[in-house]
Amino acid sequence: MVHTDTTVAGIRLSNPMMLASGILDENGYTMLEILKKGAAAVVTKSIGTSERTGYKPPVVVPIQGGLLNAIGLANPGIKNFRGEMEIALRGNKPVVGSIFGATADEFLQLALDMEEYGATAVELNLSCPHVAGYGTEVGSDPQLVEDIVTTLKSKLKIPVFAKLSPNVTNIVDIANAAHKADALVLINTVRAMSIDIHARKAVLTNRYGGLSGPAIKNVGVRYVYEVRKETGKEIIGVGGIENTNDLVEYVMAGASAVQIGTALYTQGKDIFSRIEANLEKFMEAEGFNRISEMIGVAVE
Amino acid sequence: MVHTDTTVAGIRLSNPMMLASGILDENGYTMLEILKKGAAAVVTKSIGTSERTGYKPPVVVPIQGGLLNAIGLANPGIKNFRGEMEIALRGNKPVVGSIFGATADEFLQLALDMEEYGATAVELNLSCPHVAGYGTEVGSDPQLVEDIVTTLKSKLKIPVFAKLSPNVTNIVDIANAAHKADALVLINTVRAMSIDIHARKAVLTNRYGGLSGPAIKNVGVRYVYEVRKETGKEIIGVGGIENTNDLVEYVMAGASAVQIGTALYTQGKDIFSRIEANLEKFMEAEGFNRISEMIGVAVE
Amino acid sequence: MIVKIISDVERIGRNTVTIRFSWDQKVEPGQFLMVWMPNHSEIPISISHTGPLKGITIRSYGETSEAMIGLRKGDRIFFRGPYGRPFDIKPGRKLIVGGGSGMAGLLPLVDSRAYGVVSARTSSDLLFADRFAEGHVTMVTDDGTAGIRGFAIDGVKSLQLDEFDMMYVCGPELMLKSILDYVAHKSIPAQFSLERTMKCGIGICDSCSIDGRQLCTEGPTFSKEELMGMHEFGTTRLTESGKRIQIGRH
Amino acid sequence: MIVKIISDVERIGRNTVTIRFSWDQKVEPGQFLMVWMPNHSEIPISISHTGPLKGITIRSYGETSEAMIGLRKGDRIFFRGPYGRPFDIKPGRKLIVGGGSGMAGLLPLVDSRAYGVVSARTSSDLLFADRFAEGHVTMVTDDGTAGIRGFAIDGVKSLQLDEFDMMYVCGPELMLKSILDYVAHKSIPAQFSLERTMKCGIGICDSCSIDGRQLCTEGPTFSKEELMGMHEFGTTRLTESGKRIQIGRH
Ligand SMILES: Cc1cc2nc3c(=O)[nH]c(=O)nc-3n(C[C@H](O)[C@H](O)[C@H](O)COP(=O)(O)OP(=O)(O)OC[C@H]3O[C@@H](n4cnc5c(N)ncnc54)[C@H](O)[C@@H]3O)c2cc1C
Ligand SMILES: Cc1cc2nc3c(=O)[nH]c(=O)nc-3n(C[C@H](O)[C@H](O)[C@H](O)COP(=O)(O)OP(=O)(O)OC[C@H]3O[C@@H](n4cnc5c(N)ncnc54)[C@H](O)[C@@H]3O)c2cc1C
Ligand SMILES: Cc1cc2nc3c(=O)[nH]c(=O)nc-3n(C[C@H](O)[C@H](O)[C@H](O)COP(=O)(O)O)c2cc1C
Ligand SMILES: Cc1cc2nc3c(=O)[nH]c(=O)nc-3n(C[C@H](O)[C@H](O)[C@H](O)COP(=O)(O)O)c2cc1C
Ligand code: FES
Ligand code: FES
Repeated sequence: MVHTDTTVAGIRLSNPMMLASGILDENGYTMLEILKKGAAAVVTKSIGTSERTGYKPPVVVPIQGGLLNAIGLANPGIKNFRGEMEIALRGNKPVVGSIFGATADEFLQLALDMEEYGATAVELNLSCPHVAGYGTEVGSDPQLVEDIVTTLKSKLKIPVFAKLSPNVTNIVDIANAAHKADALVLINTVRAMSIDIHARKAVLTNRYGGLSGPAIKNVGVRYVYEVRKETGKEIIGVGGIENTNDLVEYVMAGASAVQIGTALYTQGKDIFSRIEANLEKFMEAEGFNRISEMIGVAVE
Repeated sequence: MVHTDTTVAGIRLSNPMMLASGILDENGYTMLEILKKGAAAVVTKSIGTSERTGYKPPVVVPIQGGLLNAIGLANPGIKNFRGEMEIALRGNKPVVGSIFGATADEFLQLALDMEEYGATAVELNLSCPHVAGYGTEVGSDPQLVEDIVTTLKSKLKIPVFAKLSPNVTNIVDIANAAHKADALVLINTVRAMSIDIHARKAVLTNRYGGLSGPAIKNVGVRYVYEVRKETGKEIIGVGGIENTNDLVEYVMAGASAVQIGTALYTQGKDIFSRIEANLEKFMEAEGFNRISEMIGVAVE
Repeated sequence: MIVKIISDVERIGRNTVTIRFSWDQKVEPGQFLMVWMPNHSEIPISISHTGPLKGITIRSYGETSEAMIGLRKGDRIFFRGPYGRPFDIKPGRKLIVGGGSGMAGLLPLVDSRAYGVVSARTSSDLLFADRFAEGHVTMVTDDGTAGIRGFAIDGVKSLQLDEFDMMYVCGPELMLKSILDYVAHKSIPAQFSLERTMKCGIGICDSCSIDGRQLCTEGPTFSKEELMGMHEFGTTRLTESGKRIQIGRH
Repeated sequence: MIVKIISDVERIGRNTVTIRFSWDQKVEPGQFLMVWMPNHSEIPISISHTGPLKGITIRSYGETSEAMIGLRKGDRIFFRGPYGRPFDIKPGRKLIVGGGSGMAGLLPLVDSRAYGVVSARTSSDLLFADRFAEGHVTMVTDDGTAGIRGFAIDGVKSLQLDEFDMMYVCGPELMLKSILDYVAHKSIPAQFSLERTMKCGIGICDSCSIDGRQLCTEGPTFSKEELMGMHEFGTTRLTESGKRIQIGRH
């Protein structure tokens, strides 16, 4: 018998797929819908201490091989997010609260609020590639990463995921700095840009944005593999997954679970149930009974 | 009248397109053929001090959005390369000698040989993402980059191009370290990996490889833009260019010329003449008379 | 981005213009474009003319729409799309109810037998009332400067609904809500085109969502039955930041 | 990578096997696959059976081909392709000249009227000589253990070439060269399939090139006329490192 359920950082998941942060997860009702459609868990969009409208559109540009985005961490502020959490939690599945901040203290306050709202875990966005002072600027400083993770781990009851950026010279240094996290999430978007040659101008209002989708799949697989091999940590893989084979590739590279974002645009919300069905078939054909038997089998 | 010729680091090019290093440029006759087919210049594959067979195949894997490669710096050694240079130079167009080494001294010896063979310029491969001790390991160390470039600039008569890696946290630091170079070449491949889920194993013998092709185009555009904006240096853009619009996007981001690699596989060798014809049409329609009028127009 | 040269700009009302450009693309009534004004922003705009010579009709409300109505013949227009689920057009007699710039997206539905209820704050804001056949339109203004004084719903209430085979409605959400409440248990089938904050247009940013469905991909048109089950319809929506607010009149 | 289950492995000579697998893909005679043996290497192998039940015929020369001939029914085979320009098959009577494992890629061309010159170092290395109709084959061995003692060219010289409409040749490059030199100014048209170091199979690594053309994409088949203009043919080639060496007998 094939079992597609799995566990990551002690959290039971009915299948290895979560909704990635920032995609269809600012409205509680949408998260609820995604859970109904078959996601095992959702990660909320990244929430900060105060309300931000983000950048003016264009904030998303469809390009060959994926999407480019610079939303600019638009979010209602943690206090205004309680209601959405409540709605999402009606799905009776894990809801992971993604948060971003500039200091360990900010992260701690946000995490405590998320915990109080009922979040199953918090995910630290240490990697948003296009807002000054946040994300990568935090996430590429090993000392700061270590401070944040250590602070949170000492105060929180729920698991802590650290989401890392691919836009660094040495991911293993950062992964080691985050070693106290219950799981690492790899990868956030890859810094990129699109220029409209007729407008003679960058399309995104912020000019720089983050590349997601199939274009970065093999980049994500590489980070998962490398970090799994060098640190042995539990990993949640994300980046360009749009079918069962992509998911399996991440799992064999060392991911215990995965997140899916951009494929919601290209494949629709049925992606979760479709992949789950095909995953069962794949495991059956290949003689795997449990997800755990596949995790990291390609790592050598 | 539209003119598609241009100049980079003082080198006149009949159009803005060069063949990128590592693609169809280890055999002198092939380089000659590429020049005949319309490339304004060729860059040789990266040559080191001694003969290397590189990794065992698979060394190249076609994937969605491009290619993954880990050739492993296979090369005949600089002394054995003289003959190929002689053949390539019969094309009467610029031939840029790409070289890789571990120290400033190694780079210097290689560069002096290239200069003697008649190379129009040397391109320093500071960025190959998959051979220990070379490439990125050299190219992510600003001090070493500065040493190498300074040493070469003091001894060579021909221009020096520094080819940088996108696999770094802060490209501007590295670009500044290479500020004495006559031009910067951006970007080399993005570190990535492909796992065969049936073989349960990385496909490349080296496991890690470099991603090229359309998947990295917007990553390359971003690096060109950022480095142009922050340093003002002359740049040669490379990464995922496969049509006229891609070329123009790089030029508007700040590239004075471009290199094309992977598209030789997807578009064939006629790509150079095809792009040149379309480039003329584009410039005519958009009211540009010279390439120089387009360089960096999107940078703000 | 798609780029086209503007072939014509027609001023059709106070702060309102129709911009025409040829674009060889099949689009259906109810679909929209994400129109980019470089140096300003990118905003959703319905396609008001769906033939080979396409058209969009913009009323200036703020910075970007203001810049857009300043475009001239020969200028370029940048956009992506077409996006959204079109109206499901039912043969027969149409009742078309448009509030404010909401008429823009309904225009392609207007035919010789269609009947219109066209509403606006004031008479100079009434859009496309002249596109209906003689005697086939009821005008409604908040201030009574033309037609019935009141809201769109008052225009609807003045009609014999069983004369129509389908009702198509577009305008502010509270207007839609008042009409839905009125027709909910009547036999006339109805479709509504909604407007909410839109950032991506392709179903990923969640800014336009209503009850888990994205206006930009699963809408903006919804049937009466679909809307009837929605908690958020006419009650709350998210702002650009993602903050939940009560829906008020614009 | 494409993965298929091996349906049969047939031993067909000393260190030589044919591996069969079904693969629903149109392939043409002269094309090849890049076959991957995980933990070993990836090597180019001609398609010896081009019907729905595909086949490849491998002789063990080194590590990877050795591992490949150890594959069994039920094992998996990993490959990419098909690659390469196929033979341009001309109707009429074929003269097929194969040296060593070069016969593998020629096998799909063999029909009842075809005539073969099959050469090898020694009799136990002769491949597919039995596939030609009775009396339609000349065998040649370096050591004289079967047929004519000598090289493939000696077999060719023994024939009346104007009986044939097209000659198809595959084998070591020096053998090809000797045959080209012989037929260069004769009227018989001829095509040659070459073997050089191949790393990528898709025309980018330059390891297989000859006179600026890539064997893997523009070849491996070339016409007589194409080869006649080539400086590198039969003289020099690049090794795996890219070093230029003289072409010798394997
Ligand atoms: C699917 C869809 C289709 C649309 N089609 C059209 C169309 O065909 N023609 C058209 O003119 N507009 C249309 N709109 C509305 C249009 O997108 C907005 O008017 C526009 O985003 C305003 O941008 P701005 O930068 O000019 O104004 P902003 O600076 O964003 O807004 C200025 C002020 O106007 C208010 N406002 C914004 N939109 C409206 C509105 N629709 N009604 C009343 N007040 C408003 C804002 O709340 C704000 O107070 C459509 C919207 C959607 C979602
Ligand atoms: C287009 C093409 C089609 C091919 N088709 C076939 C085929 O259908 N069947 C087949 O068996 N082989 C075929 N080959 C040859 C095959 O690819 C090589 O035999 C193989 O690469 C050897 O790999 P290896 O790792 O086993 O041996 P290696 O370890 O690479 O080589 C071992 C030794 O054998 C020598 N050697 C390698 N190849 C040959 C050769 N072809 N003839 C004589 N000596 C050789 C090498 O120089 C070396 O000394 C083809 C080659 C090409 C380019
Ligand atoms: C529109 C958009 C918004 C995103 N917002 C966030 C965010 O708020 N926080 C975060 O950690 N990641 C964010 N991401 C990154 C995704 O969570 C994910 O890491 C990335 O898109 C790669 O996965 P994908 O290819 O499946 O989309 C966003 C991605 C997109 C496309
Ligand atoms: C097969 C292959 C081999 C390469 N070898 C080299 C090399 O030897 N030296 C180097 O500087 N870059 C090398 N590159 C990188 C290319 O020069 C180029 O920077 C990269 O492929 C991006 O451009 P593209 O997308 O047009 O291919 C290689 C790329 C490929 C695909
Ligand atoms: S506008 Fe982004 S989901 Fe609809
Ligand atoms: S094998 Fe690489 S070019 Fe032919």
